[in-house]
Formats: sequence, structure tokens, C-alpha cells
Amino acid sequence: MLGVLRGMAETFRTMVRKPVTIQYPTAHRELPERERGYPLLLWDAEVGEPFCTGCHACERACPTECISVIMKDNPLAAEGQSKRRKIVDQFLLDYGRCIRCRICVETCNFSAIAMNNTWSGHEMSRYDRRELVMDLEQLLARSRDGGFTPWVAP
Amino acid sequence: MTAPHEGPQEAPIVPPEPGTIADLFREALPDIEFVASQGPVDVMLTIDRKDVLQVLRTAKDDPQLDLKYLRCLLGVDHEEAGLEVVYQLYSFTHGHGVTLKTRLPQDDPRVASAASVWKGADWLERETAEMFGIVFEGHPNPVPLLLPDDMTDHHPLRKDNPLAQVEEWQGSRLGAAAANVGHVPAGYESIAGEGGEPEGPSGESGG
Amino acid sequence: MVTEQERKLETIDINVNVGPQHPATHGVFRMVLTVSGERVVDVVPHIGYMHRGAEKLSENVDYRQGLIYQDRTEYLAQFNAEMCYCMAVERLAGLEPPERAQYIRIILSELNRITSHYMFIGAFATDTGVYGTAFTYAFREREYIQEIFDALTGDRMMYGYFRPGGVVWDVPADFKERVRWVCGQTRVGIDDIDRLLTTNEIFITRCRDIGVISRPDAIDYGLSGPMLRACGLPFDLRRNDPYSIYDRFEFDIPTGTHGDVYDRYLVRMEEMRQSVRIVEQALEQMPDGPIMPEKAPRRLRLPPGEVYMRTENPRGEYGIYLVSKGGEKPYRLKIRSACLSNLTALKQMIVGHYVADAVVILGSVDIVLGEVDR
Amino acid sequence: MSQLGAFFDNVWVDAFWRLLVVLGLMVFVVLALTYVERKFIGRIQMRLGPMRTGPYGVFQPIADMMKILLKEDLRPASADRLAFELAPFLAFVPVFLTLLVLPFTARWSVRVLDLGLLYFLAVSGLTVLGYIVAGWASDSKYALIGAMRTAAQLISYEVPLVLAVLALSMLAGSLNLVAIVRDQGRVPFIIWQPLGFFLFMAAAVSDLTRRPFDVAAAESEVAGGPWIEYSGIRWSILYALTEYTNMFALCVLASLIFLGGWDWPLGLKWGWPWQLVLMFGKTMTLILVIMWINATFPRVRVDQLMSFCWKLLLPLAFAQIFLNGLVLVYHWPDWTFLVTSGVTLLVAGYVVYTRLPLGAPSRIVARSAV
Repeated sequence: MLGVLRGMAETFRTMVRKPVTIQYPTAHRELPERERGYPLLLWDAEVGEPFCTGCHACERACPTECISVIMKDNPLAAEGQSKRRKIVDQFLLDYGRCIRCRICVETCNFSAIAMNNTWSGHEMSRYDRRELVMDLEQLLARSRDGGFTPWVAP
Repeated sequence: MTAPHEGPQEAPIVPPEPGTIADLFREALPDIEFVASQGPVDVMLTIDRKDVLQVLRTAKDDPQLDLKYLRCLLGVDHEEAGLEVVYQLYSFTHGHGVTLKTRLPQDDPRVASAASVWKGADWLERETAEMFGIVFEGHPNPVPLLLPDDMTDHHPLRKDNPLAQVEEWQGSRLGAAAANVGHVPAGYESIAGEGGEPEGPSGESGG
Repeated sequence: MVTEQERKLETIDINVNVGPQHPATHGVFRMVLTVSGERVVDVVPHIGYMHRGAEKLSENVDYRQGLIYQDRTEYLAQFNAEMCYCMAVERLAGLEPPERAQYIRIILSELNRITSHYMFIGAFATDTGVYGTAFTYAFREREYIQEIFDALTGDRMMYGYFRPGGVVWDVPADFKERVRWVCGQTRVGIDDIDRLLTTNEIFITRCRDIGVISRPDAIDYGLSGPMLRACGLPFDLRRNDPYSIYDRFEFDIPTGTHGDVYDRYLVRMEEMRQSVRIVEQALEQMPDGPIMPEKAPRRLRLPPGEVYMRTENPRGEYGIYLVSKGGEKPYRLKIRSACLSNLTALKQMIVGHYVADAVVILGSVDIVLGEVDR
Repeated sequence: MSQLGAFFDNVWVDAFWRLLVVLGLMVFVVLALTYVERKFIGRIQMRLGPMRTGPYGVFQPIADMMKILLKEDLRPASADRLAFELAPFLAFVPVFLTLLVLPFTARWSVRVLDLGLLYFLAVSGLTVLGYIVAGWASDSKYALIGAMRTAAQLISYEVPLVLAVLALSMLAGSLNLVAIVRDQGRVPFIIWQPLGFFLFMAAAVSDLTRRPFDVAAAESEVAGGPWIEYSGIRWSILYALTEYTNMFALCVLASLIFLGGWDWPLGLKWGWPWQLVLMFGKTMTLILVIMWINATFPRVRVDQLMSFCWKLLLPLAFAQIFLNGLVLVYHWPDWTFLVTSGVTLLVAGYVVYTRLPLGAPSRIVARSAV
């Protein structure tokens, strides 16, 4: 009998406490800076080109093989504006396949790829799976527009 | 796939120091030949497959060994060298453990079932049987455990059963340029491979 | 006494298919119960609905990539599974993680044990029929720990944080402070659930003396973890086969006396308290320093060899049998699943009980189908 | 004017508009209770509960209703069509009929029956038929097991429910609900009959198949019981409408016969608005207690459920009747009702508590490392 009453008292006590949930789509939890959303490519604003040289390191390291990269000769390097001899031509990343393991970020020698640590890196629902294959423009957009600071491992 | 020049290497056999559990086994079963090796954690004993049941029974019942606990039972496919069944045993009273191994030829993978010794071996053997095609003779209920009941034509964990090719969604968008995926221009191998040799496209890694 | 009339009544046993989609099967487990009225006379468990070939996949990726499959295999105690995998690789590679990394690993593994047990309590209470209240209590508390994991690793579930040789990056500045707070909060949270369930007479009558398994049977079936300790055998790999730095901490091993469902529940509750103790000690002792060994290669190549590494996971003994034949990829990687072995005793535990008990007994095994099916 | 008055005095017209009011009340009560339950249990679980539709989600039940009405009415191919489609109404109609005799204020009810209490109990006992038919007709093993459980449970718990009410009507000396309420003008019967109230509420919770007695619908075991195969409007009639109406009716009855109904305190003196407030307040309190219990407790097992009824509630109900008989026959003062009933309740509670096989908690082996 006592245990039953103790349980009733416990539920009553919690009832008067503040709720711990929030209304998710209208209210967002604050994400930690290390949050691993889907990966993005970074934009080198000084030169005006992506950091990525298309070196395939991430493509090899990816456990799910969701990255495809094609490299090209950098036109800006020929003009002398950039030190990068080669640059990424096409970069396709299948978000539907990506498991956000961050191995690509770890592998990258040029710090050209980073995990999206904002909510836009999570809320990715689409009606068609093929829309989840991101191309270079889509991957670079956030970084080029500013307002995205990647977290760099200490 | 490992680089071709490496090839699979067998671990060297380092005999364990005297006084380990290998000696207890030899004492309990003087007629049976044990090949003992000191692993990084446990002592490993390799026995002939015809002795398996006797050794396991003795291991469980012998008061000196008292290996009452079957931790794990698994198979390993060593390709030409045959299949291997590994038993991990542990004793609560003495606090020692041992790895028992036995090799089976690939064309005749039969070994006595341990289900009569440990009840827990039942499911583990069913799993090993379906994954490697090993026949555990005398198993009470030899039906697949994890795989569908009708999937008897191939054994997934054998090395001759590679992974299926990955279906790449992002590849279809590349069009004609898809042929260039994974192609590393000369002079960039050191960056791409992180000091390693260039490998084939990642899709081939199933071998 | 069976009267003539009763004898003429034809009664048949019916098969009730529980799962793979059923509120009480904790995922995609399926069991076919043969019931005579409300009594279970036979049970046939079916597993494998979630078999994703984690062992085969691990053979085809290198050691760093293989780690992420551990998260997805044991998805309620990811850090524990990662730790087992990393230690197996380290044993073969001859790597020794630095002190600080060891302590970080211990803290995270023990916190993960707490979250896993919270999950158990929530799901188990729901099996006994509590209307989600215990579940939300447990999740409320679990969330505090989960947020630490999120802030540390960047993910809420698939951490991928340990690496063979250490951990991938250092903890945030406020880590110690937050973990200390969460230790206190966990004590409060466990007490909350204690008051709600542990002494509740209805809960006790539902859990006592059902699903009993004797100690010799438990050993014979290869049970491990809380299932084994509930039978009264104080066997804990952290104590009996110490790995990492567990020999530096003071903690008790809770054991049961009857081996019934209630004992399993009590053992897990007490284990959470002990985990808090370990975390607090580890926080005290945690040194500064590097988190990866100096000479850790960027691409790990293992010498040929075989090792069976085991750790004490929340559900029991999690083992990795790793065969290397040189190179960057494992030749064979076997995951010894604690849940699979614990499930083998299901039939013995369930037969003879009521249908309602079958659900509670299954809940008390605390299965993670990702680990059972791999 | 007099013509209109005469029109409303017509017995058929009178019955008709009263029925309409009750019907409207019932729909409102069901909608309100679904909202209240979700919100209340949400708060107990430290959640927000429904928040989306309308301010604080108050229109949630309406949205739910729209969804349920628009949902496809599924029927398993192998189900017994006639029985399957009829079963929800079989379950629901008796519950609705019980509302007809409940006096909501001193002067307002559909009909005042001299045997109102008996009528209520007799009619509400029919609900179980609907559940059995639903479970049988669904051609599902879960539904069948659920239906068998429902049959066993509801019929068993009818007995202590009736006996508890019977003991109470000994005090009132009537089965007329209005008379029983009038009788409590000074002291509500819960004071004289704590044991009876406990028995009534325990049986009522079981009658509603709510935790800890919800074995019939047990989600984790039979996944919803008799109504597992139902969807859309039939599910809503069988489950939501029946259950919430039943809960409302039982709680109104309990507040009438135990808590003094619309009379105590000062109901007759202050007029019908105050009587409505009293009725609403008492009923709502009881409903919230049932929801609170629902949110707190695990579910008992089937055999435990049965032994709780036959081995505990039934003897106690007989004891209550016996004690009331003693007091009435020997003309002991009124307060002896409280003493006898209360002492029996406490003794029963103590005996159950000590006899329960609780035992010592598990042993903790303490061994410390270096």
C-alpha cells in the first residue's frame, strides 16, 4: 500500500514541475558547436574559390561511398590569383547515404569540408531521395553566403 | 582489399610460457595433441577436429580446468587453409580462459556439435553454420538463425562471397564524367592516398 | 477434478505471433507463443530481421571506418562497443592509449551504461504496463547525459568518438563541470524512478518470481551481465578480468538472490549508482595530457594475429574476436553479442508463465536487436 | 405562451429535448475528457501535451474527431461482417442509456426512476457484450484474448461494484438517486462508507479497463485487445466514446451516491448554478484521480486481477454489507458506520501489505578494488 502511495506522490510531484519538452519545429534546442550535421564544403573568400582541390581523400575515406569528386586544373591558378593548381570540378555528396561519421572532415588535408553544426544540417527531409544528392553549388552555398562557422577540432 | 604484394599472412606461433592453461589441458588429456600459442590476451590451443567433443567435455568437467562458461563460438574462413571454429571458454572458479581452435577442410566442413555440452552453444552454432556452411553434427535444431530459412545456397561470411556492388546515387548525376570518378592525376597520389598506394575505385572493395 | 462435461469440451492451444511489429518486442524481435488459455506452453523465438552484416562490412573497411559499425551494432551502449573494438585493435597493434584518453573512455563508457540502463527501465516499465510515465522519467534523465555526449562528440547516437589509440579530439572546457552536475542529477533521477517503481506493490507482484533462471543454467546458457549477476554470481569483467584502468576504481558489484525479473531490475538500478561512483572517481583522477599516442599512425596497419577482447557492456559481455592477416582491414571480425546469448535462455524462462509475464521477461532480458542480429 | 408550455409538457417532447441535451453533453464530455486526459498525463510525464491546434491545443480533440471521421473504415477480410460492424454500438448504447437516469441537478434529469440505481447497474453491465462480440468478430487472436479477458474482468468486477452500491443503499434506504442525494444533505456517504467508496472506485477503475486493471486492452501484451482491428469511426465509438462516457457516468454516479451529489454542501439552498458547480467539481475530481492512477501504476496480471476481485474486494464488500446490517439492526449511532467501515479498510490494507510476498531487497555484494 505504501509503495503505491509513494508512486502517486511521485507523479504528483512531477506534475507541478516545469515540463522538460519544447515544441520542436517552432522552438529549436540550441546545438553545440561540435554538432555533426551533414557535411558542407567551405568557401575560400580570400581567393574566391572553394578550399577543396578535389583530391579524392574524402572519397576514399568515406565508409559508405557517398562522395564523388572530379578534379580539374584551376583556371585561377593559371592567372596567378590562386596557389591551388588543381581545384574541384564536381563534388557530389549523397545526403541520403551519408552517415555523418565525420571521417571525411578528419581526412581532409585542406580543411575544405566541415560538418554543418546548425539546424539546417539536420532538417533535410525531401520527397525524393534523389534530391538528397547535393552538388558543388549546394554544398558551398552556406559557406559562401557567410554565417557558417565550422568547428575545428582542437 | 589489401594491396597485392602484402597478401594474407598467418600469425606466427609463439609458444606460451610454461605453467599456463595449456599445460593443464595436456595434463588432463595426455593422448591429444595440442598446438599451443600465446595470443595477445588468451592462450590459444589448436586441436584436431575429431577430438573436439572430447576436449570440450573435459574442459567443462575437469576440476582443474573447470571451464564452465562458453563465452563465444565463431567461425573463421581461412580460404585455402580451411575453415576454423573457435571456442572461447572461461572458468568462474579459477578465473582463467582459453581459446580453442580447430581447422576443418573447406570441402568437408564437419565438426561435432557442442550443443550437448553447453546449452548456449545451440544458437551460436546455428549462426556459425549458416554463415560459413559448417555442419555441426548432432545439433538438435540445425536451422538458420539470422538468415532466412531458404537461404542455403551461399554462406555470407565466407571469403568467396563478396559484398554486392554499392549502388551510388550520386554517380548517376555525373553523366559521362562518371568515368573520371576516382581518377587521380599524376603527382597527387601522395595527397590522396595519405602515403599509401593508390587503390582502385572504392566500389571494388568487396573482394 | 475434470468433470465429464469439461472433458467433452474441446480446447486447443493457439499460436500467438508476437512481433516483429508489436509494442513489446523492443524492435524487430519475433516470438511465436503457443498458449493454452493464458499460459504459455511453448515459445519459438525468431531473430534476424535486423541482420545487416556488420561483421562482413567490417571486414571490408579499414579500422577507422570499421569503428562506426560498432555504434550501429550496439546502438544503446555505443561507447562501450567502441571501446571494445578499439581495445581489440590496440592489443594487436601494440598501441597504448595515453592516460587522459583512458579516463575519458571510462567516463563515457560508464555514463553510457547509465543511459542504457535508463532505456531499459523505461522500456521495461512500459512492458509491465506503466503508461509511459516511467519511460518519460527515464528519458528525461537520459537526456541530460545525452546532451553531454552531443556537446562532446557532435552526435546524439552514433558517436564515432573513440579511435584505436585514444579518442579523436579532446573534451570541451566545461566537460568536467557538466559531468559532475549530471552525476548528482542521475542520483536524483534514480531516486525518482525508485519511488515510482521499486517499492510499488503492483510492480513487485508483477516482477517477483517470474522468469527465474538458476545459476548453473545461467552459466550453461552463457548468460552474462545483469542477467548472470541477478542469479547471484558476482561476475563482472570490470572486476574479474580488468581491462583498461578499471582496477583503479572502487565500486561494488550488485548481485541478486533469486535470479528473477525483479532481481534483474534491482541489479541494473544499483549498477547505475555504481557507475556514478566510478565516473566521480575518474573525474577526480583525470590527468591532463595528450589524447592520442605520439606515434599513432594515420593509417593503421595491424600485424597478423588474433585476439578476443571483451568488455562489460550494460547488457553483458561484449566481445570482439579480431583476426588480422596484416594490412589495413580486419580479416575477420566477430562480435560476441551479449543479448544473443541472453536470449538463448528465453524459452526456459518463459514457458509455464502467463502471456503477460512473457512480455515482462522479454523486457527484462533488455535486448538490443541491432546487437542480436548484427 | 401557454401553448408553447403545453408543447413542452408533452411527455414525448419533454423526453426528446432532454435526450438531446444529454447527447450534446456526452459529445462535449468525450471531447473535453480526451483533451484533459492528454494534457493531464502530459503534465505528469513532464511533457507539454497537445499544443498545436488552438491556444494550448484546446482544439486538439476536434482535430482528432475530424481525422477519425475521415479515416477509412477498415474491416479484416475474414471478420464476421455483421457482428464486427454492430459491436461498437452494442458497447456504446448501454453506456449512453446509463446517462438517462443521472440527476445533474436537483430538478434536472432525463427521467427520475425509483429504481434508478438498479437500472444504472443493470444497463451498464451490458457493455461487456459489445467487447466480446468485437473481439470475436475481429478474427484476430489478440482481439480474442482481449475479449476473453474483458469478459472475465468486467463480469467479475460487476459483483463488488453492485455489492458496494447495495451496502450504500442500505444506509439510504432507497434506490432512487434523488432520494439518496437528499439523504446526504448533512454528511456525504463517503464519510460513513470509506470501505464502500474504495470498493466502488476499485471496481469502477476496473470497469473502465484502466490501469492498473487494463489487462483487456493491455498494449504491451495484446496490443489493444478487442479493438485492435478497428479503425476510424468504429474504433472511436468502441473505444473513445464508450470509455469516456462510461468514465463520466460512473464518476457522476460516485459523486451522487458517495460525495453528496448536487446537495452537499448548501446545494439546495443556493440553487441550480451552485448545484452544477458542485456536480462538475466532484465529478472532475474523481475523473482526474482515475487518470492520475492510470498514469502512475503498472498493470496487474490476469490472475492477479481475478484474485484481487474474488479474494479481496468480494469479501470486503460482504463485510461492508454485514457491518451496515449490524449498525442498522441494533440502531447504533451513525458514527459507528465510519468506525466499522474505516477500521475494516485499514485492517484490510495492513493485511494485504504485510501478506504480500515482498521479502528483502536483493543482496549487494560489496567488494572493493585496490
